[in-house]
Amino acid sequence: MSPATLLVTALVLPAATALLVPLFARSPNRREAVTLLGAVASFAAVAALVPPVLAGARPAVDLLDVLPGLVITLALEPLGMLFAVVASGLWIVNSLYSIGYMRANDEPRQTTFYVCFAAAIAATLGTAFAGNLFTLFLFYEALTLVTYPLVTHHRDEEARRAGRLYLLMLVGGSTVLLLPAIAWTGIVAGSLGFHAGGILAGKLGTAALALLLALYVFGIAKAAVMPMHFWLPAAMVAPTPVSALLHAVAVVKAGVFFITKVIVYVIGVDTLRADGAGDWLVYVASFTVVVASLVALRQDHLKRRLAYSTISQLSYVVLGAALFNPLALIGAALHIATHAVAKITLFFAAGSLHTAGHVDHVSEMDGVGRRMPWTMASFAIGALSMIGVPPTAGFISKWFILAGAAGAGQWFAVAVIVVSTLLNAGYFLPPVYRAFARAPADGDRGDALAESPWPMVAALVATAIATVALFFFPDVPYRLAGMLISG
Amino acid sequence: MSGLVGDLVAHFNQWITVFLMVSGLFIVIARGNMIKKLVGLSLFQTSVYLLYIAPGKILGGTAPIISPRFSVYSNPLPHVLILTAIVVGVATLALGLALVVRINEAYGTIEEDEIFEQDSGR
Amino acid sequence: MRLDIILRVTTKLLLPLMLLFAAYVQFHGDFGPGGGFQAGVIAGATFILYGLIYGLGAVMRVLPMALVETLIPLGVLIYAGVGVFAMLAGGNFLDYTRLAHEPAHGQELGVFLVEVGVFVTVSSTMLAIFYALAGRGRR
Amino acid sequence: MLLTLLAATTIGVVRVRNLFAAAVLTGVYSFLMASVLIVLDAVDVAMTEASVGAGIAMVLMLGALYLTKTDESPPVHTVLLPVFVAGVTGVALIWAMSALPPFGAAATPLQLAGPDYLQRSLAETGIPNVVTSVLASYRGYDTLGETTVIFTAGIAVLLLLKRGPAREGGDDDQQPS
Amino acid sequence: MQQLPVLQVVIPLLGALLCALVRRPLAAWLVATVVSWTVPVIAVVLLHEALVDGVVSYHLGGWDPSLGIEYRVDVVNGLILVIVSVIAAVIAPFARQSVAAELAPERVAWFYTMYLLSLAGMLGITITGDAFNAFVFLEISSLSSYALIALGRDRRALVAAYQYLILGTIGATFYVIGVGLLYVMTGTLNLGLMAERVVAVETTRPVIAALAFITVGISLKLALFPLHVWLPNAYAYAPSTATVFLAATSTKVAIYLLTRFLFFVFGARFVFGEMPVTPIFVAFSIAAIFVAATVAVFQSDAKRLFAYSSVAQIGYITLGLALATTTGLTGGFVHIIAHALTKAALFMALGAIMFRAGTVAIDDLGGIGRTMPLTVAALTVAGLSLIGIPGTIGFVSKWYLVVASFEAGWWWLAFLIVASSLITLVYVGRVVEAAWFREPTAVALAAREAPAAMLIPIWLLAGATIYLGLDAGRAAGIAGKVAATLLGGPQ
Repeated sequence: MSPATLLVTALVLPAATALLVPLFARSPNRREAVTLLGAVASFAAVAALVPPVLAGARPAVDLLDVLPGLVITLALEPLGMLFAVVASGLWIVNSLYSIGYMRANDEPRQTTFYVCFAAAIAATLGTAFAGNLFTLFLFYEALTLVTYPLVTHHRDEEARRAGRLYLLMLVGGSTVLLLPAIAWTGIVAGSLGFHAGGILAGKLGTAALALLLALYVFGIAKAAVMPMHFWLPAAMVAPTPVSALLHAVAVVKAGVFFITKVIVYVIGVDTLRADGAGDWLVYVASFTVVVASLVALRQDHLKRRLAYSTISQLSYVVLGAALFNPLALIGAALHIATHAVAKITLFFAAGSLHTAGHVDHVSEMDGVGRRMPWTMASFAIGALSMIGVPPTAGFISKWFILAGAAGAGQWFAVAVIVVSTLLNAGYFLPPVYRAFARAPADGDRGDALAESPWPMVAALVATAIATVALFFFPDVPYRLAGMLISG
Repeated sequence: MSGLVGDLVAHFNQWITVFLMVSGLFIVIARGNMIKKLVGLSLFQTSVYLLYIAPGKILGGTAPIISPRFSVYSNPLPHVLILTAIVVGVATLALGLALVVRINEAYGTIEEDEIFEQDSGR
Repeated sequence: MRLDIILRVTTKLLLPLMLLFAAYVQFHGDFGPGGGFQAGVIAGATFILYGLIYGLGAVMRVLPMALVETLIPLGVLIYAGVGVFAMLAGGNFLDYTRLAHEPAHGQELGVFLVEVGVFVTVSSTMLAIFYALAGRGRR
Repeated sequence: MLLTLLAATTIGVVRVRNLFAAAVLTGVYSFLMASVLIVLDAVDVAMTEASVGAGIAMVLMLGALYLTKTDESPPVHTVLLPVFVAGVTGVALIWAMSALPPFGAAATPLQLAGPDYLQRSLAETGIPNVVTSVLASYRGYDTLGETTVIFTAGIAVLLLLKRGPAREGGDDDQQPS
Repeated sequence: MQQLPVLQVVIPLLGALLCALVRRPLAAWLVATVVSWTVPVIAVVLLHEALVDGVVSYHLGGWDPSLGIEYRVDVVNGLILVIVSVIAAVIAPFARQSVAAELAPERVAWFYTMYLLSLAGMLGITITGDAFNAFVFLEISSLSSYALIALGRDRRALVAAYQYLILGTIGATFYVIGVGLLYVMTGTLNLGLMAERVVAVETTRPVIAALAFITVGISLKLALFPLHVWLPNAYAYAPSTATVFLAATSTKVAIYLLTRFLFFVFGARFVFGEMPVTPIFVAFSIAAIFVAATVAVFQSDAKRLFAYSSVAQIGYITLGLALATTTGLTGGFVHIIAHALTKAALFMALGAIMFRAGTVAIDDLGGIGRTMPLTVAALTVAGLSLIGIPGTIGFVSKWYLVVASFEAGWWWLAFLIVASSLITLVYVGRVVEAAWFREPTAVALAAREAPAAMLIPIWLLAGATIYLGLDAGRAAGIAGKVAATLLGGPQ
């Protein structure tokens, strides 16, 4: 198959899965088999695209002209490739995990869950493959809408409230800030396409450029740059696989991916470096990094703690992009991948704790490591990667960002990274320590505790291994990220 | 009629026309009684007739029925338009009254505020 | 209605005259003031008067509700029919010149026919509304 | 002067509380209007206005009043808005109409640019009453529409007032909810 | 073939007469269906002819326009004709069961009479080239709509119809006054001739007053905020079929008439160049968009909620007109299409729910997505289009409006437009969330999926909102031509 056809196939497969799943609503086994099959197939299609892209191919397809100037186009470039690989790859493990989790907690409306999940992946791949701002916006919105039912999965008042906040902040941001930004870009640049070096060079004054960048950064609420982050912790009410989807696989990554695309391909790194219209972004990102970590320190509820850690980690990507420096940019791109695998491991672990014995709070984790060795070992690996300790993936991306900051002479950024690393250690080591060092909480609940169903364990161990593997074999993502700056 | 009187008439009938329209409109908006509103409405519509007919008049002219005895006639077109307008007016009135009758049966009153009370009361 | 002999007699005398007047207004519309609408009103009023004096039942025997309900659309149908006929005759809608060999005659014919249509609809509508109101009255 | 009487009647209509009186006054109003129209050479219109205003409208009103109630309760809400709206409308009209061509003049756009029905009517339609010819032929389509309006109103009134055979004396299917 | 313009109006008229003559529910419905499926064909042909050779003119009674009445189809009213008649065609199959369920049998035939009359009236207003003829057909459509509304089950329908009658008549009378002034100044009623002659006298007081009276009068009919007070109750309490038809078409026709006068008769240069029309309209449109939408959020009855939403949506259209630029007008007319399709789909879905569940109170609709998934899905799709989510036609019109405001240098307006879609999100969200994400109420559980005769039309419309949203070139193309025609002035 030609790369172009592969591109479309990779997009169609998850969508088709979403349509097929409801046909097997009656028998869960077939339903989940379909899901897994779809996941594997899509990953295969995406993976098959990697070699040509590395070889320099840039497949592109025009799907249809909505309006003169508004064309739905798919065009693959390194960053999108990286994102697509991560998303479709993690979909497999996530499906595996979901099967265990949804059954163990006998959740309702599982068919709806799998349908929306597949649809969400389709939308994510759409954002990854998007060939212009309009297409990107289209799939970005679609992603919001198909994940909304997942967030409100439990249908109770709390879930509905979270859902409303989710919709209002994401759609609100994208319509009120992002859409005008896109329209403005279109009018100024006369195009909505992506081009290496940006399409706005010398078209706008510093102030206007700063405003435009701000519209993008805050309009893309999925990136959860403070103060657009409130939806994220609220969305924690959803079942754990959904949280994993939101935090690791799809939603938030789509956000930072969007921002990076805008900085690299729309406004242009050089343009921004030249007139300091984007310097403020460093400080905003840094603020988010530090403050989110501080908040995370004080969360006892494990998933909430992870949520705030996500907010902080996302701003690493934004920070990396905002340094307008090649190394940092590579770091940002890599961090999308490394954070993904690590964070999904952590969520899987949290979910497994919940399934095993409703251990939802850090304070309840004393000694669980003895009873659930696999889970907690993986958790530890994930935590290390978050902190950025070798031999885990997190180290690499963080290192590049740090090096970039130093290279750009952004000592403030350097300081922020160092501080936040300490903070990360501050809120990720305690649970690990409690789990292994402390004596188990006496009482029936502690004794009842045992490992979760095998699909969950398998999934989380796999991601943990991936986290380590990425440290030793970062070659492919590195080369993709490298292409990002070489253009 | 002399030109002077003509001018007087001109402005006089304009003032009257406007007065009729305005008072009709006033009744419609100010009164709460549904039948009274309709009365006002038909006054309002009727007064418009003058606006059309008056300009069609030529001093010294006669009704636009061709006959060898006359040479100057008033313009027939406004008459036609107003004939239509009259019909439309009475048709509206009929429908309005029918509605009022039904409302009276459903609410036992034809005063707007009382009706709104009943509806908001639930 | 009380039996009021004078009233009844005068009405008896009046009714034909009114109908005659209606007919005059109808057909003289071309030459003097008047036409289908005015005639229709007069005719309608005549029957209403009859109904008021001799009671609803009396009129309804002469012109039952069902008939009136058919007459209302029928009048418009006559009017529109003339238009359609003109179209079939190769002219535009309501182009009366096509109705006869000689344009002016066609015009007169057309005008006459549509006035009839107007008459039918107007008179029957008035009567129908009267019936409806009166029927409403009988509680 | 007729117009003055018209105005007087109108004031009467505005003031009177008894609806019967109001209805009758509108009848008077129509007659006056009709005579004004005759003065203005609009004989057809006058005839129609008389038959409709003093005829149909009266019958309808009295019929309706017979079925409802005849006294209007004093208005409770403020008259500020109506006065304002009516006032603005009036001012606008005066402002506009005082700039219209003088009354009765022959040299107005209306008379000059207006179609020359008077010349052609007899030749083209053989109808001396130009009003009739314009009504039924030149603008016959308007009159078709007019007849349709009557038809519409007639059916509409029947829809509202005619009792269904099923629910003789019932409240039709309008239940107070 | 050249008789098509008049047939466009006469066929529904004859259909109405036929319905009144046969008096049998089923037969009447058949007549209505045949008529509603014929008119769109004619309309499409006319629009095509207008696109090809500019203007299609038809002389009624064979008289010259200066003497008689002219029918005149150009791209602008060609488009409106298509919209109105297509909506009518889609409603026809839906109507049978819905009407049968909501009306007493002996009224059904007359209901269709009224329905066809109001259809004929609207088509007549749209197609005519004569100011007074427009008034006559305006009254036909109005009187029949009053009757249609008054047939609602709830007694409040009567009051709603009465209020509509009063305000509608005032509006019509204002219109007549305006036309009268124009007639006195120009000596003609033909819109084309008026347009030519008004230029000479456009600065005179009667003409300016005429502009004011006509604008106010028609604004009453198109429910431009704050002249909208009649609309919410009228739509809320009318029978479902009537609501679908009126909500989708009547305001659009009024908007067309206003456009015809502002851009064609008076001329854009005079109206928007020398009169302060733009600021006034922008102000009222913005007020409509925000106030009405906010009121909609707090409605407890879904029909009423979407009725208020209509007032808000009309705001977008008038906004597009007020900008009086090619992009703005294109946006406005795309939104006319968008709103016609979307609202028809929404109210039809509500009609189907009314048919199955007997209520459209939001609290009763909790979880009805469980029992009527297809209907609620269509409702959701239409809702997305109402919000203006990309991929729906609602997005296309918003996009044009935003771009237009940027072009006009009014970035604040662009922000207001996009911000307003948040309020839309909130009220659409209320209904959708209730229907999908609440535990089913007793009513919801008792309901069944709507019959195919209703589902197919609903999905046709919902699908159209998506299709035209993705392949927006068509709609936008025609709307663009319309804009060009309007700004080109009388041709």
